Amino acid sequence: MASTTRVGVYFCHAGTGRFDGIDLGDVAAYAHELPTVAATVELGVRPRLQPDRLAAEIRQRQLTDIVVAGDSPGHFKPVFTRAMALAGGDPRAVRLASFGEAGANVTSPAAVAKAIVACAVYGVPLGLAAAPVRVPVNPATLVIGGGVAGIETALRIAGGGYKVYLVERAATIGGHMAMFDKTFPTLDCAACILTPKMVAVGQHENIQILNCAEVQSIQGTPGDFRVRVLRRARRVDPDACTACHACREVCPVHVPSEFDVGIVDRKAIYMSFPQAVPNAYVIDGEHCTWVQTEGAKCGACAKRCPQDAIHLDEEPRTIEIAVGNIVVATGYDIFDAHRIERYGYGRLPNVLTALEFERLTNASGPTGGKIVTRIPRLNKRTKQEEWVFDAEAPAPTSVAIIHCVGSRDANYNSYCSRVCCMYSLKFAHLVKEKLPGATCYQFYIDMRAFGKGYEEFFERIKDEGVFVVRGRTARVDARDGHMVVRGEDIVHDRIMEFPVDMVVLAAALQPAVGTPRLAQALGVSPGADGWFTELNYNSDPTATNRGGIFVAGVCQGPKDIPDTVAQASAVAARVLSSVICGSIQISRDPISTTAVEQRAAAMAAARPEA
Amino acid sequence: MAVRANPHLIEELEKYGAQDVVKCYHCGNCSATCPFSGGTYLFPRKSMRYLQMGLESRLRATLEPWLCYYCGECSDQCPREAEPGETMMSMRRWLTSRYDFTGISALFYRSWRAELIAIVVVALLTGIGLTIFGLTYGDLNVYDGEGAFLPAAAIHRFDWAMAIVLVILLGINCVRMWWFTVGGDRGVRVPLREYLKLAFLVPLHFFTQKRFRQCNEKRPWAVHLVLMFSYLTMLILIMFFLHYLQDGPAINWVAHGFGYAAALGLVGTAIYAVHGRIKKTETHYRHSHETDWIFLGLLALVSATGIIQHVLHRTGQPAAANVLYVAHMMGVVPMLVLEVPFSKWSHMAYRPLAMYLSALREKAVAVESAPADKRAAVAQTA
Amino acid sequence: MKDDCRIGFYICNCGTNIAKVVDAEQVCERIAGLPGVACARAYKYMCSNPGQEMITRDIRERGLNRVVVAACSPRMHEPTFRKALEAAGLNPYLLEMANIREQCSWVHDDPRAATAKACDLAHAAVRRVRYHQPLEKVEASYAPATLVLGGGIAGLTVAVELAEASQPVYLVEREGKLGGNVGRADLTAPYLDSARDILAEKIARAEASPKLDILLRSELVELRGFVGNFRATVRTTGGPTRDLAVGAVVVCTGYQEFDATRIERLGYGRFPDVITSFELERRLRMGRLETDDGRIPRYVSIVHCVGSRNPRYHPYCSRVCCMTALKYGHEIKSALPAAMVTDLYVDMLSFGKGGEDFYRRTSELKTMFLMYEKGDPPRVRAAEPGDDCGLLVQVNERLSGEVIDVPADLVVLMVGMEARADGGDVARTVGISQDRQGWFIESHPKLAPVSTATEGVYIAGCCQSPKDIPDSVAQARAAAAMVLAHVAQGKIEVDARFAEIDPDRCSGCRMCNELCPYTAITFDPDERRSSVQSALCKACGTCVAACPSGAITARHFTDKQIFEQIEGVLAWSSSRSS
Amino acid sequence: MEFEPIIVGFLCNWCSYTGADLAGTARIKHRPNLRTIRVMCSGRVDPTFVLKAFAAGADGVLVCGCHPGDCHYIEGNYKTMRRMELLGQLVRAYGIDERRVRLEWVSASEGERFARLVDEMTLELRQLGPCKLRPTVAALANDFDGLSRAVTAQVAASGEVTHG
Repeated sequence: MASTTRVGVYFCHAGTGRFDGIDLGDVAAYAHELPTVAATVELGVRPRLQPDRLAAEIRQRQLTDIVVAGDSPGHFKPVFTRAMALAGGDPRAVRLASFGEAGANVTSPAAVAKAIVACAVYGVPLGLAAAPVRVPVNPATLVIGGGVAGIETALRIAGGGYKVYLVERAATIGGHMAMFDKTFPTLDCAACILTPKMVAVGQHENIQILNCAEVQSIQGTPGDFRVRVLRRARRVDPDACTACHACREVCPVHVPSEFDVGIVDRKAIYMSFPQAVPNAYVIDGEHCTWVQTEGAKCGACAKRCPQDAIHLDEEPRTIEIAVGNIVVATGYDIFDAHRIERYGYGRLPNVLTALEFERLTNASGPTGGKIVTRIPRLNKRTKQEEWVFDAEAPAPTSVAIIHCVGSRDANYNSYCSRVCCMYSLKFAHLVKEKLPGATCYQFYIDMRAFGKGYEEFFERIKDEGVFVVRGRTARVDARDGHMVVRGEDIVHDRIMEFPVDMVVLAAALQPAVGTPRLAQALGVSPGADGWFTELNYNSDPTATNRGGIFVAGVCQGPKDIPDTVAQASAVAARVLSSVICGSIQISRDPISTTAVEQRAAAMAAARPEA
Repeated sequence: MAVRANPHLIEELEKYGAQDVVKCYHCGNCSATCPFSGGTYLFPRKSMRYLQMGLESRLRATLEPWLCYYCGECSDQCPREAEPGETMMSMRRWLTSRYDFTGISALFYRSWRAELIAIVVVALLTGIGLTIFGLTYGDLNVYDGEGAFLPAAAIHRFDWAMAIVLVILLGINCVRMWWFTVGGDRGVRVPLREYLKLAFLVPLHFFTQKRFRQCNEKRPWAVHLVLMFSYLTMLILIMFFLHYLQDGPAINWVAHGFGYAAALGLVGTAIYAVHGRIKKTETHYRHSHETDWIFLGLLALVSATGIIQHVLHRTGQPAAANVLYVAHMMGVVPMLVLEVPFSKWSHMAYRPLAMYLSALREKAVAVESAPADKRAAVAQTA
Repeated sequence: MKDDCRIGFYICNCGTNIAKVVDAEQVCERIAGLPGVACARAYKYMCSNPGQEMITRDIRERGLNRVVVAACSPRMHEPTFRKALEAAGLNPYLLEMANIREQCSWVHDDPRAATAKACDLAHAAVRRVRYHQPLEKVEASYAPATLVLGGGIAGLTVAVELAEASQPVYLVEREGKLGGNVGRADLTAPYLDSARDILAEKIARAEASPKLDILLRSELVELRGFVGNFRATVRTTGGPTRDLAVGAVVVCTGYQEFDATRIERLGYGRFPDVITSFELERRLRMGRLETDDGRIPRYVSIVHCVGSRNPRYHPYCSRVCCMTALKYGHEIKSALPAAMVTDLYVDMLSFGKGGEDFYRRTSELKTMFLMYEKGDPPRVRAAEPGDDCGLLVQVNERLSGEVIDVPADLVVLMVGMEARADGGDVARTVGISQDRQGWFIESHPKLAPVSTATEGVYIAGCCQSPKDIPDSVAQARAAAAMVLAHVAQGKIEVDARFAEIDPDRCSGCRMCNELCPYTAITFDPDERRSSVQSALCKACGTCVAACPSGAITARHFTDKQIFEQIEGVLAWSSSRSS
Repeated sequence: MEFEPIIVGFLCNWCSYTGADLAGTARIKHRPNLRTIRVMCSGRVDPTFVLKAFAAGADGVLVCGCHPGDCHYIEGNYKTMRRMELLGQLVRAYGIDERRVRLEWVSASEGERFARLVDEMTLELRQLGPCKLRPTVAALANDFDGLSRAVTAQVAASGEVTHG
């Protein structure tokens, strides 16, 4: 019965720093005016609370309900629950008012905080009281990023019969997954999973691929966005190009291939990989002689092209597209392993990052999938000695794989990159499979084999004779012509120091370089680690606090391919749901505290008494 | 038989400065980074493990903390900011308190107030005692020679008396240290021959600190060496040649030369350390226990008063020089009586002793256990 | 033999997956010599864009009218290559695949034998494809309603998602209330949000939605029909049995907890103060975090991987227990500030977003983390008199190499997830398979993580494998996306493979009528002939094999096709052929 | 050189073929003697297929379906089971050792079991040696209708009718 309800509102911060801007005194004063609130107490940051003392207070103030408010108030819920039980009250009458509930970055945090507190006081979920507004939606969707997440989302939405624009920075879609050789734990080839999907995207009548493109600005409101997309000059008409490779042969400029993470060269006119979608060449303007000399020199490719597909003078242009929903699937970049000097990356030629190893072991990679060490060779063009991969070079007799390079490390990225353990195990398997005589060591901290079939895969790798060492490698040194890896083998209580021919660094995943700029353009800020912040970790892991903008895949936080695919499809569900209904739910921000409060009060009154 | 874990030990060690050890998730990076870690002695991680688990008996028997010189590399690289270097430092403090049979050390480390009060009390007693002594047997206006307020010979005798007490206290603690780490361990049996054969290690490490130099970071070793040699020089001068410094008017330039150099070294290193600790310039200066400040404070006080009284004496102001002399002694005595056996300075005995004991232990382990012993194995996988 | 066949043969290297064991060039050569083969080629990745284009170009330029692709399992890429044929204007059913990866190169080491086998399989495919006929897919309507099995977080999410997209949903829950296992938890890791709030909102939205029909205490007893046109029979305890027309079924039946009594040394069931995580959750929710005899515990031990990552029980990781255990670390410290928490783990799997940070903060609460070896769980025994605790947990601690006793007043067992005991019934009813551990099998973990072997039946949440709330929610939405994409189209193309009865040959014996499990065959008493209703037929071919008159043909699995295939596999290798 | 028998396998699409694929994804090595033919359900396996295989030169025939009770088509495999009993008599009538025909249940998760099965059967057939056929049967190899008639006649003669 409402008349006897006496709610105590306790404010306490867990000290995550996310809501420091909110004036708790103001929110407390507001809460105090709510009819059922009997007391408001400000406890500050990370208070040490004693259940018996709180119980005494609850008894003294005759509180029937408690609301714990703040950032992550759940940290204090158990103590209040216990205090409530000790005071003889109903322990279920302890409710949380978490300021993070409406998303991390709202325009009026104080108003939202008040609304959240009001809802908790009435015991009504914010999501119901702050009934979202629905506005008409443009059925077209923009997907930013053409990796596996973007591809999956685009295919699902397009499969429902709706238009999708797929913006990709590179000349081809495919993202990182296209670089991989095999995928854990089934070891089926990445290309076999991805390339058909890429083909499907390329052929789908509802999907328009905008490659070599970047989102510049976004205007409008959810359901009716106007997006300006910069299309960089591709200089090769993808519709005319037949990928006959004639241009490549005449191009004189050598550039380290991004797709092969720099371990081999490509030309200035190139195709990242033979299965690229669109299956056409592209000119790298930054290295093309013709472009750099403004037409004074070279131009050999254009003369050579039998299809007249090459237009060296193509200019970048900006196009504007109108969409109702935007899906961000920008993925990740690899941690720069140079930053950890003691692992010798960049200094020791046979220290590779995971992505480099991935290309090395890839059947379509520079050595045709043979795992070999880098050997010095005289570059005839530059007359300098370079370390190169050559299919005929000696294979490594021992390989060390170092986990958590740049992950789980306060000095670099404190988060776990989630996929490294498994891909490292996969590497070990590939080493054992291709070089049965080679020794392979894994240096790990915690083996995170959590998915379906992963733990079984781990067991299998151990059975294959891979040495799994619990302990992080401290350093890789060059000594007498080979590399020495030093680390503690904790379980066997010893310092391991042994020579290896190859070191693979399981480098962390980091937000893609353009993330902050894109986030600003979208009006959604990334979280502390740089990943996009989801609206609600549990119940809305793909929405952002701005309606109509969704996140899918690794750009929200590291995840493996199955999780990425699931999340990407999940986003498609949200988009499809809105376009099928013809209207989109827009965010609760900015929020009207009074309206929310009134609705919550009405809902509480209408609720049958338990 | 299983060992009992004690979840409360970590709280105890927190008072000694090990606040961050809880964060350690045992990646082993610190142990692999440390050039001293290997073979029988794996640290800091393993010591941190014992600490986290509260295995007090194991921890008391470890020598590892003394093998660490706190170059700070492990702390710099620690992915969890668990400060392994500082944890080792805290463990040295805790071990010092365990070795000390009087319990004074534990009191000091756990309560800086207690230490400060003790220092003030000792200082006051010294001050009052010396003043009474001086006024009774000499003249405030006379610094040296006949009727001196504090004659060198008397101070000399006082110093020696103090030294004997100190050596006894420290000696007992050292024996306890031996018992905890080697003597009382039934798993370790060291033949007497080895005790004698390796005895040279104590003076060797005491004077050269050659292990310290093996740290990747050389500067702390250099600073420490300067401080130690200055201190030793000063100690030798005071214990054996006090009259050369104090008596005038003739100046013995050899003694004075050493004295000035030592004073310069003490003042210089004290300033360096104070500056470092305030600005947190180096990893091992990032965390300062209260006892570190007390130690530095005393060092600065003693150096300053010592220098000033000497200047006053040489510039012909005996009364002022005598007053400063008393003040100087009020610093020196607590420093020697309290700091050396019970606090930070005791490490000058424990550390070389630890080198000696660790060598003994290693020998014993190598002799007794067959190659099967995993502790001894340094993996050399070809 | 058909003489007008122009067959294109393509063999995929699959990177090195196939080519490292099977000599693709040799296969190419031998197949090229077969009658009717117009071209034979090998390529690195047939399924990629250039590979598919190779096929379409050859069809157009060389006038191919049959295609054989020797590559991976047809279960993987048959649809891909069929699309390629369609793109070139060829009927997609004029394709045949030879599975030389999963069933050849991946399972054989000897290149000679594997190549011989690949040749045989390819030969068989070539022989078979000659008798392929162009078939047309049948278009069927797609019922907008969806049946969701299970009212846990995954099921609720699917249901609410679909209902809010204005599609009718039947949410079938076995229990008397919604919420499932999440409803048994108090807070969620790592942000310590209220699980109750998450559910309350979803349930309120579900109850408020006019499109959503919640059927509590109900079970699916039968599912007939096919994608877009299922008939589901749902029985409600104490209520009516309903027959529902649904287009899709989403299975979200979740998991059950591991029975901790199975691991004897943990003492569950023997010591009242050894409790499971769900029991702790209940005590936390009720504010009664006490030992069995009402004392306030001074020491709490949390044991991870109970029943998980243990070859004797379940080999897999239950994925959520580590984070939940860390959450308990926080909760116990909050409710009992003086208690000391010990956390006995194998590997700390705090891998999700915010997970690592949560782990660090839990260790800052002075939780003592102890690592034990997989498969060597700690042993719980009563404390000795005079101890300040009720129990002692003996653990072989790996990070120190010591065997230690940990004092405990309360031992919390992080019981793992296991497939529900009644999962087999559900699987049979809806026609999906289970893996060895009983989890439902998805079509492909990366290509189609929520689809199953039965078109129109999807799986989401923990019934597929253990997962946490965000991952369950994402998967649930992914399943909703699959449904919505079909609903938006309003129709579905049904496989052209079904049985046909030649009325001239049918003797009217009615033997097939009884055999058909889908009652797709009806008998016309006037004509005295049977006929197949193609939409209901699922092409099992049982009737074909049984028809004494040989009047029934299985489209795409005709006798002739299979006979050719049999001859093909044996033509080169049999002991009598050479 | 040792005799290498050739086995023709009829695998149902939903369980056994998937199980065989699983053996592949899990890289469970087994002998390369099996030649797989995919059918939608083991119930589709007509006795004539088996006979045809022997006539065309197979040394053994392996029919795999879902475990009883797990059939994708509800009860197709029960029908196969009954039919295979009959088939046993049939092959005997043609002078073929019954051990050359096997009906086994392999579920989608039993890659391991599938691989073991192939190995077992290969070893057994090695011991049995090459399959020798009576000339009349061998003559049927290329005569589909004749084969069909022969089987039907044999079935009728055995007095057993495939009731569902």
